[in-house]
Amino acid sequence: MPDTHAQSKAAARRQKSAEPDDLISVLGPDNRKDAPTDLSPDELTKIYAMMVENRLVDERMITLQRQGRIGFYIGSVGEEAAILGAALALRPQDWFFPCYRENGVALMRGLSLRNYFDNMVGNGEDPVKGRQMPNHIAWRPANYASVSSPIGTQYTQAMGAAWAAKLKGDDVVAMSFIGEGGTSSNEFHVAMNFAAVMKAPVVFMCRNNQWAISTPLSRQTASETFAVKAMAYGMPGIRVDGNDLLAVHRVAKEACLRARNGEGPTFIEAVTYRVLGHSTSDDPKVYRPDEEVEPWRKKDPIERMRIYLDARGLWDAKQEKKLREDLDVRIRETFAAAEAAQGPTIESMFEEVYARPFWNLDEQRAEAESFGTAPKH
Amino acid sequence: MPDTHAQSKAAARRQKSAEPDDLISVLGPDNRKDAPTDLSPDELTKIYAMMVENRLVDERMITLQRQGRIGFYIGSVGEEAAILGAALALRPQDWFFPCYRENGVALMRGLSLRNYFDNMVGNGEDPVKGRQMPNHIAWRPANYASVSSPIGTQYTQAMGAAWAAKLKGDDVVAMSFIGEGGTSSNEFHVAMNFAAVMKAPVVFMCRNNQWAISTPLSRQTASETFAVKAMAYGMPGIRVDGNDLLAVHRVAKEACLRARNGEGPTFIEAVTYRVLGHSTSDDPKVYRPDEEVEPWRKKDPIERMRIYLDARGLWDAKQEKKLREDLDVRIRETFAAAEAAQGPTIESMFEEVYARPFWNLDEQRAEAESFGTAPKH
Amino acid sequence: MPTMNIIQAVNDALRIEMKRDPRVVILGEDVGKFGGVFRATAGLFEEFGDKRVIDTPLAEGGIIGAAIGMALYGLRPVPEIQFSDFIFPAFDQIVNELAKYRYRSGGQYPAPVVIRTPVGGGIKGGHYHSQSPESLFIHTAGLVVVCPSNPIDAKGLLLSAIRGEDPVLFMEPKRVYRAAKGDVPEGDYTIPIGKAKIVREGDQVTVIAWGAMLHEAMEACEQAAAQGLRPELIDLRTLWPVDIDALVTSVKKTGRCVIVHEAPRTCGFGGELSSLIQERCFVHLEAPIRRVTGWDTPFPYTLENEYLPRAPRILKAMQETTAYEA
Amino acid sequence: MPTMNIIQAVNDALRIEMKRDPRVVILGEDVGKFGGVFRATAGLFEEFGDKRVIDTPLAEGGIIGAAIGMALYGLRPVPEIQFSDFIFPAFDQIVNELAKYRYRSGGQYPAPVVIRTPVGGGIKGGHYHSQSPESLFIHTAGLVVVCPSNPIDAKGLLLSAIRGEDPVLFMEPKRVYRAAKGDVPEGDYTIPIGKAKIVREGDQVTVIAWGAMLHEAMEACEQAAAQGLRPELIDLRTLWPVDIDALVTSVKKTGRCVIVHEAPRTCGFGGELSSLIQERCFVHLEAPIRRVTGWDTPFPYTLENEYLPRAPRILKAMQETTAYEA
Ligand SMILES: Cc1ncc(C[n+]2csc(CCOP(=O)(O)OP(=O)(O)O)c2C)c(N)n1
Ligand SMILES: Cc1ncc(C[n+]2csc(CCOP(=O)(O)OP(=O)(O)O)c2C)c(N)n1
Ligand SMILES: [Mg+2]
Ligand SMILES: [Mg+2]
Repeated sequence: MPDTHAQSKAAARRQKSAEPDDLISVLGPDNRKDAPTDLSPDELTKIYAMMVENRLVDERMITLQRQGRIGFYIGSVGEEAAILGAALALRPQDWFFPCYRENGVALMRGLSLRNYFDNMVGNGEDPVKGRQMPNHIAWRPANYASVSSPIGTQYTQAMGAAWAAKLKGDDVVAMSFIGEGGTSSNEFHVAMNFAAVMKAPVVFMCRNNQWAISTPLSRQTASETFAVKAMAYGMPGIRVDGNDLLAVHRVAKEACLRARNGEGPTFIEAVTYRVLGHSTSDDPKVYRPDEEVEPWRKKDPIERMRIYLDARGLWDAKQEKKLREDLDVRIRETFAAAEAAQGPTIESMFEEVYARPFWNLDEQRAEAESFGTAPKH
Repeated sequence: MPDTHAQSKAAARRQKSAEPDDLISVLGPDNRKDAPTDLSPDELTKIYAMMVENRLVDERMITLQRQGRIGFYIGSVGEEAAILGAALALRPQDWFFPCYRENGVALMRGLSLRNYFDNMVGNGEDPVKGRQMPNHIAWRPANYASVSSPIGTQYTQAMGAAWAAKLKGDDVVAMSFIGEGGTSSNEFHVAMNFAAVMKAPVVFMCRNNQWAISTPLSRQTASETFAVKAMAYGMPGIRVDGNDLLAVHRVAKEACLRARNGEGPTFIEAVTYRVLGHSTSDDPKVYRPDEEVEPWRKKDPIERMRIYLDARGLWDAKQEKKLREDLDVRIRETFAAAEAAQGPTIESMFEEVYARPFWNLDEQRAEAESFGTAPKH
Repeated sequence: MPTMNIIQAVNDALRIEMKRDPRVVILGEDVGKFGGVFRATAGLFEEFGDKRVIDTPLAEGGIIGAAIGMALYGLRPVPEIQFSDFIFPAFDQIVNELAKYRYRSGGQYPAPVVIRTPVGGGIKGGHYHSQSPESLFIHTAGLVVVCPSNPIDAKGLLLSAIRGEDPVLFMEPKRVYRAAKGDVPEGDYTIPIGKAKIVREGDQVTVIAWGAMLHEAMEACEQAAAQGLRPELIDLRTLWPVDIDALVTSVKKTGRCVIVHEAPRTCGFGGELSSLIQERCFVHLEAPIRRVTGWDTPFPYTLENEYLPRAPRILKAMQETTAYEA
Repeated sequence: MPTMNIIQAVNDALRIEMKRDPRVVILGEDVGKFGGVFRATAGLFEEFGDKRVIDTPLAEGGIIGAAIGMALYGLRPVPEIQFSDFIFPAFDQIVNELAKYRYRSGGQYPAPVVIRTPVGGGIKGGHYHSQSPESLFIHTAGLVVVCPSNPIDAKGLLLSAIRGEDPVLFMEPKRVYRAAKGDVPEGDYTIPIGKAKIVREGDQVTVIAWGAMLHEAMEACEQAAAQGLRPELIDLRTLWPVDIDALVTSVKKTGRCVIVHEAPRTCGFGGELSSLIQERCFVHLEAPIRRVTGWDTPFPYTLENEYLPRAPRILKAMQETTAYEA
């Protein structure tokens, strides 16, 4: 009793199914100067500078963590193109639901470096008031949602926000990030499925950096790619060279357009690599050979952009030097100021649990204040 | 920077990808007598009788529920081929993790009708001791796991049991059932994914009966079929006519063989239809037109098997009459006996929470016993 | 004033608020055309359309995760979880996300989501259609937990909840969904979150209950009164923030206290209430505070009436507590 | 006897039991080659191979759901949840499935799964690497909950847990993972589930604690003793079933009690302990039972030392409790 309706639909799907497994590249292996892009020279140098800023901030924070001046750091070294290239496709009114490596997007969307560092030290001027670990920021003026550690929850919330925008008739897209490890989570599944059923205007980005702490991607899925997972949800799945900013930007922009046109969600696997440890708490030497890392250092996304910009005559060694020097100074000075700021008050610990503290919190605040600040252990 | 390895794999996948969307049928629309099967005439009449028993039990229980003699019932009317045809592929050592419509499998694997009815009335002889609702049975002698209401949990547990069998080197397969609504659950995703990564010998059956209470399948997925979801996990996905016992049996048997050959899990979508309400608590008239149901009544899986057996000369009207009469008597008499049995003791309420009751349960049992049996409200 | 049961009162509150506030949306399994398995959303789909009364795929984590995103964006989602027994696939989104969103974002992102869900036993539902998980949510800083016992409170509290700024778990006592009737004021009114109600005044023993068990406690109080006892019965209505003043005032007056709930005793809300009262009324207590609760077992099917803290058990605890002499 | 910290003791127990019982398998995120993010399973992958020490995909529900299936089949799975803050995606499998499996199957299917997970704050982990969720699991009938404070108990209790017939939540106090050292007996020994330990004898006030807070309580007791107080300090070790006899005996002797835990106060285990003791020791109580706990807020980052119930707070509560006169 063949169901011919489903079969013809299926045939149509199979014709399209070239998509999920192709690796889309724009810069190509040689970072050729004629790589097509609709980014203007000005936009190109700006996003390049943003990538460099992101990298220098990461490097500095890792050093400071080693010195015990911040408690923890998780960065995006080597994944800047996958992150910033995608977010570059967003407009101010769009929403961004980060995983924990996308702090560069907050900076790109207007969070001040000072506030970013306030979060690193957890002082009283931290936008999240010293309540969360470093890298767990929220920044409402940029529709940058709150970072939380539990893997994948942001995907589902992004779907909800996008769906809300659609229900309200707003021209707004939501974008969210997840790691390839996160595709194994509950949240990945329900977010993708709801979004597809509801045709929510959301762009689901997946940084396939090939490792989830010590777990290789072969322990996350038996499918050949992550992009193919989109087919389970009846959603386009795209696989892109995640170290190629132009390619990531292109596919993200196309996905945003689909979302805005009422065509619903897109899933994008950006193939990249986590060249450092998972975070400052991790030592990757224990579980992966250095030889695996080496080739990826050569594919550094910043280096690839620099070669491209250089070839196009948009960037030179002098600009590079100045950019790095300026950033270095700015990062050092700004961090020093953040470090010098006062910590959060004990009172602040009891605020915003609810809109107004309940009686138990009032009682407890009084008790806590009577002990003052605790000696550090 | 195309990843040629992934691409060639992908090409191979696409060649195979005819599979998930084809609707496999054996009996065909005319239930032709030359439909191929490796079931012997004896096996065929036995499984047919089992289907009829399942149907008559369901019908009787629904009547008894209306009379207030049992508290609740959820049956499998119209889905008997999808359920029994698949379970027929199992051997005694294999494990079965039911959803809540597969009670026929417990009967087929040796649960006595009496014990089944003990569970319906929740008496003291109920294998689950009156602790769970009707249709929520467990039957260890047949490796029939415990039915629980939360959707999908059985899939993950089936994966775990199958994986355990593999780790121990046992020649054992686990089979589990889920509804098409259940494919939206967390559990579906993690079960499918773990099973594929670990190559667990498990057969994942999905009864696509097109409704989840009042929710149509279009609200569960935007994919064209459920079978296609297997691709997300790198697992074979099969779509079969769920009202065709021979077809369901064939694909389930093939899946069992794959599992036993170390080839890992298979996902099978059995396309069928829920011709009645969700359960005795439901009234489908509120949300679906009767016209949708009518055509499916004509595809009744029992009727189709009867026509086939008849055509092959394996069954006739006399046998049919006798089977139904015998069953009717057996069902009535057995139920009467179950109904007459004593209820569970108050003491039994406190047992088996742990291997041995803790002090709090001993105290509470004494207190509960001091009040005796409560008047019914 | 029309006579309504709790389902009708909930339905009425939802309709009023959806008319008043275009940001309110309902989402959940079978809440649309079907109007919910208990019919609490009946008619709303027809009235407000499929953009505001939305059937979702079968995934509670998706329902709550989506509701969080909607609330961040500025809507007022009122998701329904079909039975509270099925809330656990959404537990992470509720406990780690929803409850902490305002706090963890430094106050930038409130997440006012009101989760409606039927709770409790007594309908022959067995393990998975009978649980009372309140204490898990009361333990979670950031959540408000409400459980009305009658239609008047149900309507007024639900309107307060949806208009509030905090996430709320709104527990509906399904055993008395239809049985608890009352004359419900028409139109708009609210009942404040955080205020208990003295249902019966007395001075010999304070009885604390809520939801379906309020009715068992009421029955026990009537029987006790017939025997000459003078119990004071408090309906908590809001479980968290609990109306601590009402409790302390009453127990200081009576010196004795019996707490009733359906959930298993150990680490149930009764333990918290008992401790709060003991800490504040120590010198006034003339007898140990007693808890009359569900037993520490999974919720059973056949013996549910032996499991639930029905009137005879409450009455006996009241008698023993009032008779207690140190 | 070798000196070990808690991580080493846990590792030792796992190795001993894996050698003794081929049914024991370990599964979780990063437990294999890496040996776990806290290195508790270090070396086991090398020793027992990838069929018994298994890295899983990133899904806690899958880890626990698989472990249940394995246990039903006859294995003895010891899954690790990387941080207890991440246990909630598995909450449904733990609370609705694992805890109820024996009961709901009429005793046919025990499910002896031992879930190991680091708990508690004090390591600068913020909301999501610091929580103490014990009361949620103690409330769930069917689970055993254990939390050792030192390596000797950790090893002996873990061996008991894995050999037992019940599902166990084995909480490891990560703040003292390395700091709590002791001379751990070599080879096989067990410490019984359900038995508390009197860490310090006294007759003026009973102090109850466990896990990392036992060490704060110990410090407070030493300071109190220096001031001439005679506290009795009890390390619960097993949270459920709690050693009720030990508690009642002690409080009947001292007449006063201070309970310490990290989790938020409201509906924390302290409330249950306070109620249990009050119910049983009413006439012996000379002062209100006090709770010194984490505040009713999400766990904060910068101010974690102000959040945790450190020694000064415990000391003050002891002083006030002993000084109390009705
Ligand atoms: C629910 C949950 N489980 C476990 C963790 C611990 N954890 C933090 S990051 C991580 C690996 C994530 O890998 P992936 O998703 O690939 O992201 P990546 O770090 O590579 O960017 C794990 C297991 C967590 N944060 N949340
Ligand atoms: C986690 C969970 N959520 C909700 C429910 C309530 N519920 C019971 S059956 C059902 C529909 C299931 O539909 P489907 O999976 O298609 O199975 P079918 O009943 O059609 O066989 C729902 C929503 C449940 N049992 N478990
Ligand atoms: Mg990764
Ligand atoms: Mg269905």
